Amino acid sequence: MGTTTSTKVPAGQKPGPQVRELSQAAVRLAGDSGDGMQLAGSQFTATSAIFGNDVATFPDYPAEIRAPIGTLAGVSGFQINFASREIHTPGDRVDALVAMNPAALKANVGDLLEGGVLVLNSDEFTAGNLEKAKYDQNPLETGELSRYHAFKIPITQQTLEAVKATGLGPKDAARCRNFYALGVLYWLFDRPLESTTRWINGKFSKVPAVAQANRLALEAGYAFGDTTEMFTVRFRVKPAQLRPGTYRSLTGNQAAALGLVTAAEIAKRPLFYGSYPITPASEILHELSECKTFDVRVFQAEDEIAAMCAVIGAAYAGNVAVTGTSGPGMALKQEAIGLAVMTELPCVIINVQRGGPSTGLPTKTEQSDLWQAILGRNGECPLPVLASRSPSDCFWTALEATRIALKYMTPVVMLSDGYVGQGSEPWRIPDPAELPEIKVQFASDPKTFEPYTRDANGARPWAIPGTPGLRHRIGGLEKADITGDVCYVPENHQRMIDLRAQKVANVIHDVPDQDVFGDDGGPLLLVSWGGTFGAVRTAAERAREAGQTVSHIHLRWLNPMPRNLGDILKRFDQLLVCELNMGQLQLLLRGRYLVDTCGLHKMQGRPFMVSEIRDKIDELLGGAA
Amino acid sequence: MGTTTSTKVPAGQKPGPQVRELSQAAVRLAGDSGDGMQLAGSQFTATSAIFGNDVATFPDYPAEIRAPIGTLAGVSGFQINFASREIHTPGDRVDALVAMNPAALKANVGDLLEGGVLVLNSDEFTAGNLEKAKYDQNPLETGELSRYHAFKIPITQQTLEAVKATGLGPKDAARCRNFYALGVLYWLFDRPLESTTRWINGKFSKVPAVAQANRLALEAGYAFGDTTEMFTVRFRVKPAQLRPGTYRSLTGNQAAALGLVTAAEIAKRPLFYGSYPITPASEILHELSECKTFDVRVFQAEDEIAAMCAVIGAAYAGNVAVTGTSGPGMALKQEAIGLAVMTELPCVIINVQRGGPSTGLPTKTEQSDLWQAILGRNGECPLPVLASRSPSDCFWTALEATRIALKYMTPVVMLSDGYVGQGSEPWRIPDPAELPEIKVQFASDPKTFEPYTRDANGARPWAIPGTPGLRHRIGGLEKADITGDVCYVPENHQRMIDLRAQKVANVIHDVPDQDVFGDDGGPLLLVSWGGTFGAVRTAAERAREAGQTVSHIHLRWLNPMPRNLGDILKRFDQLLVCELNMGQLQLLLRGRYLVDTCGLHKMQGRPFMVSEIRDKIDELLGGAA
Amino acid sequence: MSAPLDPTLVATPKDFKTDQQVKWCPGCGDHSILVQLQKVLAARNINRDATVFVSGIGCSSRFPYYMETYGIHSIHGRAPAIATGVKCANPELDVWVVTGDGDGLSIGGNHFLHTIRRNVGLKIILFNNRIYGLTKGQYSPTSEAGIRTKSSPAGSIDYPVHPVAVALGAEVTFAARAVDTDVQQLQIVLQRAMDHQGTAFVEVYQNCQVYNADAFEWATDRNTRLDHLVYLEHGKPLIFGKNREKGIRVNGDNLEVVELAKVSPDDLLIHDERTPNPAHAFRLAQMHYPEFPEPMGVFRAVQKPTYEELMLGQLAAAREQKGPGKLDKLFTAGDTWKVA
Amino acid sequence: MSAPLDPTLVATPKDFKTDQQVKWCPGCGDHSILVQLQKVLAARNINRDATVFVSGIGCSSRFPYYMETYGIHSIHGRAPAIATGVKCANPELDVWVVTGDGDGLSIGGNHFLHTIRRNVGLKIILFNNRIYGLTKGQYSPTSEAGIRTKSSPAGSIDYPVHPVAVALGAEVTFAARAVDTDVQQLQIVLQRAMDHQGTAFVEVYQNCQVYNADAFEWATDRNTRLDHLVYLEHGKPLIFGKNREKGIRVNGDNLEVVELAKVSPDDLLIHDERTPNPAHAFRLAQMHYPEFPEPMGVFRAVQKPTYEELMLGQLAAAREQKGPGKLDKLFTAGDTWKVA
Ligand SMILES: Cc1ncc(C[n+]2csc(CCOP(=O)(O)OP(=O)(O)O)c2C)c(N)n1
Ligand SMILES: Cc1ncc(C[n+]2csc(CCOP(=O)(O)OP(=O)(O)O)c2C)c(N)n1
Ligand code: SF4
Ligand code: SF4
Ligand SMILES: [Mg+2]
Ligand SMILES: [Mg+2]
Repeated sequence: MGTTTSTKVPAGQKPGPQVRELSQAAVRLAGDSGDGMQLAGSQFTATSAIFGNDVATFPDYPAEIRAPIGTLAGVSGFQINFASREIHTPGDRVDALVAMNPAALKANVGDLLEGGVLVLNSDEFTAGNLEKAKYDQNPLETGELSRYHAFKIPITQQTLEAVKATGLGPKDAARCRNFYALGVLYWLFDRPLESTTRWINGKFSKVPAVAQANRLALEAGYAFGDTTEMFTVRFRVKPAQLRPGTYRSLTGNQAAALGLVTAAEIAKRPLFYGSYPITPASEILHELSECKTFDVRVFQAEDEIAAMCAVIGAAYAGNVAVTGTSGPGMALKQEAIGLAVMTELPCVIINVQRGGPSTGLPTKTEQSDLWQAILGRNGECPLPVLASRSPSDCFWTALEATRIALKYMTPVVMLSDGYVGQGSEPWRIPDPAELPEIKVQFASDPKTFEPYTRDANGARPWAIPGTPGLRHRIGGLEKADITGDVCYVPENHQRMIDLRAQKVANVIHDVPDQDVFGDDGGPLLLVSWGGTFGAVRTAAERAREAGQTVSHIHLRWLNPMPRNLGDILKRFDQLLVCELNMGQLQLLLRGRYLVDTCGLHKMQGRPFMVSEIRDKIDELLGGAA
Repeated sequence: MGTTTSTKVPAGQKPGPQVRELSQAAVRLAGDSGDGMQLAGSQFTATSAIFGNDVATFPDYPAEIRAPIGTLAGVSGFQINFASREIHTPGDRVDALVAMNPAALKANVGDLLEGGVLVLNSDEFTAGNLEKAKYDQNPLETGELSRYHAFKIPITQQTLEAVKATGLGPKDAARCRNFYALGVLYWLFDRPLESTTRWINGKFSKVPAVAQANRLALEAGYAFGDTTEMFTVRFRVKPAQLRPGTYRSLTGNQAAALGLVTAAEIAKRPLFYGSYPITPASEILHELSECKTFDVRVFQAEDEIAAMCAVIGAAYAGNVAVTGTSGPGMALKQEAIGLAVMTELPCVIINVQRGGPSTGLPTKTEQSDLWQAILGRNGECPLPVLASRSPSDCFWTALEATRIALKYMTPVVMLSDGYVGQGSEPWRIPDPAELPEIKVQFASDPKTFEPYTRDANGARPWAIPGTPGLRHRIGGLEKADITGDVCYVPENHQRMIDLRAQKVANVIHDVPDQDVFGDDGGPLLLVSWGGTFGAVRTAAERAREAGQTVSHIHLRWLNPMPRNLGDILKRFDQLLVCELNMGQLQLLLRGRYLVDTCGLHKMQGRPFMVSEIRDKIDELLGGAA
Repeated sequence: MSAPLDPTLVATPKDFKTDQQVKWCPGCGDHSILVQLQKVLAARNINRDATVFVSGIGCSSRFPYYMETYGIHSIHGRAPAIATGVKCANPELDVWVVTGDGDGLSIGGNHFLHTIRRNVGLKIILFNNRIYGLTKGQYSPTSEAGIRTKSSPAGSIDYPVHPVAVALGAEVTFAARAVDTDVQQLQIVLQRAMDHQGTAFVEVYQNCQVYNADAFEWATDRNTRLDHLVYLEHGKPLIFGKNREKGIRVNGDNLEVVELAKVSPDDLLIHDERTPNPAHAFRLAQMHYPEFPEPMGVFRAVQKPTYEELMLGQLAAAREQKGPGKLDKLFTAGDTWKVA
Repeated sequence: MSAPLDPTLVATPKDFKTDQQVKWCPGCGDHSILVQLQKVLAARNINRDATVFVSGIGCSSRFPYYMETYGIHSIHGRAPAIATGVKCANPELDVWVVTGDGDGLSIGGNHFLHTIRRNVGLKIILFNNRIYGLTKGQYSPTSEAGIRTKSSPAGSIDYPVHPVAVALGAEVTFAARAVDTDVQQLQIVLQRAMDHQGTAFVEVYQNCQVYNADAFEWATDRNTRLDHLVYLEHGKPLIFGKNREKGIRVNGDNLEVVELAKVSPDDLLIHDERTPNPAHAFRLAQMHYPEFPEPMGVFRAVQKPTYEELMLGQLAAAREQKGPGKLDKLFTAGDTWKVA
């Protein structure tokens, strides 16, 4: 239950529930896929965010569209971590769990902290549902939940009762039970109802009965907490000291889409997004398809290869050209990415990584495409690669990837992952002034134009069809330096290989020096990249709070790597590289900097828990300090 | 001119040309694409091989099917190195050059050793041809060839003259001029005419006039040497001490094809070869298409993806399943290779590497697909990778790749390259007794069968459709240990990732310990892999002959690497990794063994020259010893 | 067709069910296709051990998990290529491909085309729900123009392809169509596909209850479907309507719907599934609702040698002519020389 | 169609030649196609600066190097996809795709299909030499069955596809065919393709002198070609033969060759390139030598909105309705809250 900071019983009041103040709490809503848990979770998130907490979430739903009702395979969960301080993860284990049926209980109770609050929909603990959840005995009766504060509430019955007045049929009425459960949670964590009420009114404005029913359910749940004697404790998590500004909540994929639109707007060019649907990247496609008032040209291609190729064509013709995909699709794009490298056209390839190999665990997260991003093409085929570290960071990463692509005339790979792409967090809406400059300068002078000359960055000119007098032809065969003609001259090949490598190396001028969290040197440095930022940083913070001498660096740039990285690595006795793969960054760091490393790997389709990292820190530092 | 070992003037003979004995000589035939240089070169090779020399060759022809006649782009060359000792490369520079036209001269004369023999077809040094070759002045007249022993012979005229008796028209008659040139070379290097005469008779048995003309031209060329006073020196290269046996000459691609047929025969299973044509791998497809008396099922697929997928299907159904391609095709196959890894089906993927990135230099050689072979797929997707070191070694490598695939139930990548695949060398035809055992054991017992159990090697059972009672389903989603059912359980994913990795690591039991050429430790170790063996080994040999303390290891296995490799690397002060890329093996060695390395890289579409490696050795050892 | 293991045993549909929980949504048309195919295989007493189901990726592509045969749930779009490998490796096997409109016609369109033109002996069942189900509702290559989906909020700007027409463009030797809910006709079509030598292509109009529930209402609604569909019968005129009161007539180069009352039955288009020219079937494939009733049943069924037959035929012929291959002969082919 | 830069200047074919040496073999049909296209573009005074040629890989795909326009010599099979990107990024450009039978129909078959069905405004010229030229002579998807090549020494076991039929299967809005040596007809067809809005597909029978020199002798031999080809003219009956003495008649569901002397011209099949139903053109595409004369000219030419037009149309409509997009509005869409 986070750090319990204070306990106070308001003076001069009937001995109601105790209110415990927390700096941070994590709750999880779990139920059947059809139970509306994702929706309830989003509402809790929004309410907490508007309330002023820092929040981080983790939605986790089944691979099947509609897994059979009541089964373990069909359980859908949504976890929210909210705090009065800055947080980076949705939390390892939860302080409160809502389980809408036996399957949800079984699948999730292991993550509930001892002594945590467990809200159960007792109506659903029927013989049939228990069997589907593979319970031999009813856990409500065996005593196995005694470690928790378990509250058995007939949520379905109570909901039906509450919404009677609306005249809704029992099926529709029962659908409101997620709002009842949410109401209970709101009471427990002392959250205001306004935001959700407003949302309900807006969403169901055309079906007032449904709006009313959901409102009534929500209020009934809240009232249940208020009136029942069941609960002996309530929790309060104060607003956090966040950076002032206007916030909204968005997923990493939404943020990436916003970042792309923003980049194209700043560059004053149309955005071309060519993509083929694939979990967990499709949301970017969906988001951009909605942006029709901007000049956003969305091409749903026949496959990933076509998407990448169309991007090359669009880049040649002067658009800000981007494709998005996930692991298997990335593999398919590689040959065409090679063409983008050879033709030196600016484009961005987003890979929202998922569990592999092959189809793997398509709805789960992983960081196992680092090698294929940097090294996975035929020939010497270098390109810049960077990774986003959190949902809102996807906005900035997409913007930066685009800026670099345009500045250096190169394809750029942006790595995201299922956890970052589908997770959500508050995003501080940037001032226009904070946005970087992106200037596009097309070649225009026929007198001086040659397609493969280079500017100070090593970039060749961007000469788009339609420009008078700049007719030229590019392609995948090796090009002659300067003229770009097809060229088989041996020395030219070496030269062009070097020039292309140098250009990517030049991106170092746009890679900020690596900052170190903690001491500049010492016994142990944690190294991470991408979506594991939150867990690793939190582990580092906690370890330091606990007096351990641990530092942390988180890489945004994987290729090229920050200039000072080698020096930093060499200042530590031990390097712990934490990644959701079997050591991909590790190989690169060892190979580039000849530093010994050890790795913390996890291949479970799930992000790190802070505790896992802390355990490893303890191990390496010889027990807790 | 190799090492001139002796010079003798036969006693009591009219002062004819001096005969110089050499331990090794290199010649190059160069002409227009239509001049039949590849053919003449092959004949010289065969004759020298049958004569008993060790030989190595390097064909080099234009990317265009028919580049315009007489141009530089149209020059086709064939280089033969032959020796009375063991040799590993076609030679850096040549002792003799035949140039059939000005373009051939211009493109090749730079590689002729000073004082080397230059045979020129003076008939072709017309104004038009000089212009096409971009000669301002006629080099036969400027004196610029004075560094060589240049012999201007009107080869076209002489050929027409020689074949007059056959009644062939002038066009057909002139076609024989490659045999005239070959005759001159045969005289110069004292080669017997029998083998080529026999070949001509066989080849043109149905057109006796052509056969006669070619014979006459060959003999006329030889006689020209005998009778003219032009040549003052002749060369003799004695037979080498080769391992006893029956030999034939073959290219690396032919050898690979033979190796695959052999593997399938030994395994007593049909061979399925699915491929899409691509330079320089197509020859494997062509060769296997000819093997119709064996059970060799060749599928020319619509693309590389289909080829790889058909291979997966064929492997599932119990064939020895193989695909072959080159760089861009390899990139396309990666997603499907991931499926082969996940389904743990045995198959071999041959990548005959060529110049990249993208289409690159398609007819040229390179070693730049090592990364994509080992690391270029989505997810953690390990598989064994090995590389052939010479044309004839492709036979053994293909055999070994197949054996490992079947033993460990895994896809295996065999790396070859354009140089190895298209180059030829003598192949000692193996005794059947020398061939490895390959036993295929299909699962058959329904009582004990589970698709994802493992044997001592970590391999799962091969249960082919048609087997009574072993019905099971495989696929690209993560599988449950033992049962192979689809499984999203987090811990299972980690376990399967580990099991797959362990299986590939187990291949170490079939990887022989690395042998070191030279001393076991010391100031400098050369490290190479794949087709650069010959040049690097020759450089090491020469350096050692010259008293330098240099050792050499050549890696056949790139994944896993030999058990003792790390120890070996650590016993040397300096490691020079020689590869036709920008440091791909280097990164892996550094990353795995934390050893500092320096690299010798060459990206020119051409193999290393021995001298380039020796120069680097000198540099690292601080000058020649 | 492979023989059952023990011909005295008669299989039941249950024999073709696996122990895996079927995970499609309630109301999904995939359930029906699964059940009908299990019935058809059982009725024919097919040897489960010599049957392979290969699929790609999509909701429909989970099919192999539910068939008690051999099977591969492969990668997106590649099932026909994988199945080609299976069939070439062992032509004795019955090989079925199960694919979706996205899997088979979007990413997998090329393998579909080439498998068909080679006439590989596969049965390809395309579950056409006109949507990407598994990825949660983007438009597919068969989606109606203008459809609003997650990736086409303003309406799709792609024109749809018509799978049977595409297959005929590649000169498929067997093409048929059925609707998921019309179980009897579906069974007939699956049976016919099962019996065909060479590539048998079956398009099934399949309901995606979650993302495209209305797509085939016109073809499934009890009250109106008979006015919207025409059942093809070889050698018979094209007649349809609730009371079989309408027919299809050739008018010049075009087809038209006529009232039987007003024309002689001799004027109606006669279906000929066996005509070598695919143009007849192609014309039928151009009949689209609502202008025309859509043809159901077998569009085309012609014979020509299969790919695997020709492949193995060449090997047999070579062995016949030159004797079986021997390694030592292969090794010593061409010029050899001896070193002592 | 884009306007010439300076309308007072009249372009000549030379204006469309680059300084690159043309590297096709002597006798290769590619030369002729290049020259004819340069003539056609010059005659129409096309703006070279607003023209893009995109090709894949193959002998034919070297084409862009020889065209004094913008160009991309891309990767194998992907030209239509790349060209789609070019056209969507700037619909003002004239975008041509040059591809081979291997490039366009083997590895690239799927992009071909989807580009066509979307009706992207591209002109696709397929150089069909029925062989893989650049890789030195393997059979291609259009090679005759039984052809002996490097990869089919015992004869190819693949049945060929017919490109026009495949294109019609995907409902191409413009399809035409020409022979490389018939320069006049080739020019006409290229001109018509140039003028078409939407995907214009042209198949050119192209001689590969080195690896498949006999493939089209029947269509090019001066003495016999007129007996083997029939030139399509909109609204005209199909008449052919050296003396225009033969015609094509519809007989029931099939076509047949008839002697004009023996039938009335009214009985002949009338060509209608504009009929919306692709079945008419498809039937023509099934006329194969030697049973039939092969149709040359325009099989089909119909209008429907292009992909890029619909794409930009939706953007314009949205902007019309809601005003142009503003970043700050986009940023603050949905629930926001303030932290002070
Ligand atoms: C290479 C690759 N690209 C994309 C995907 C994502 N994907 C999975 S299924 C699917 C489409 C499913 O549609 P369809 O084939 O019509 O099957 P349905 O689910 O409708 O039955 C897509 C795009 C993938 N798995 N692999
Ligand atoms: C991915 C990939 N696969 C294969 C090749 C090799 N390749 C180059 S051109 C070609 C086929 C050429 O045939 P076609 O398209 O008919 O063109 P043509 O040379 O006959 O004009 C092939 C297979 C390649 N370059 N890239
Ligand atoms: S999403 Fe559609 S196609 Fe997929 S299982 Fe559900 S109803 Fe069937
Ligand atoms: S190989 Fe054939 S297609 Fe290629 S350039 Fe030569 S003649 Fe033309
Ligand atoms: Mg579908
Ligand atoms: Mg071709």
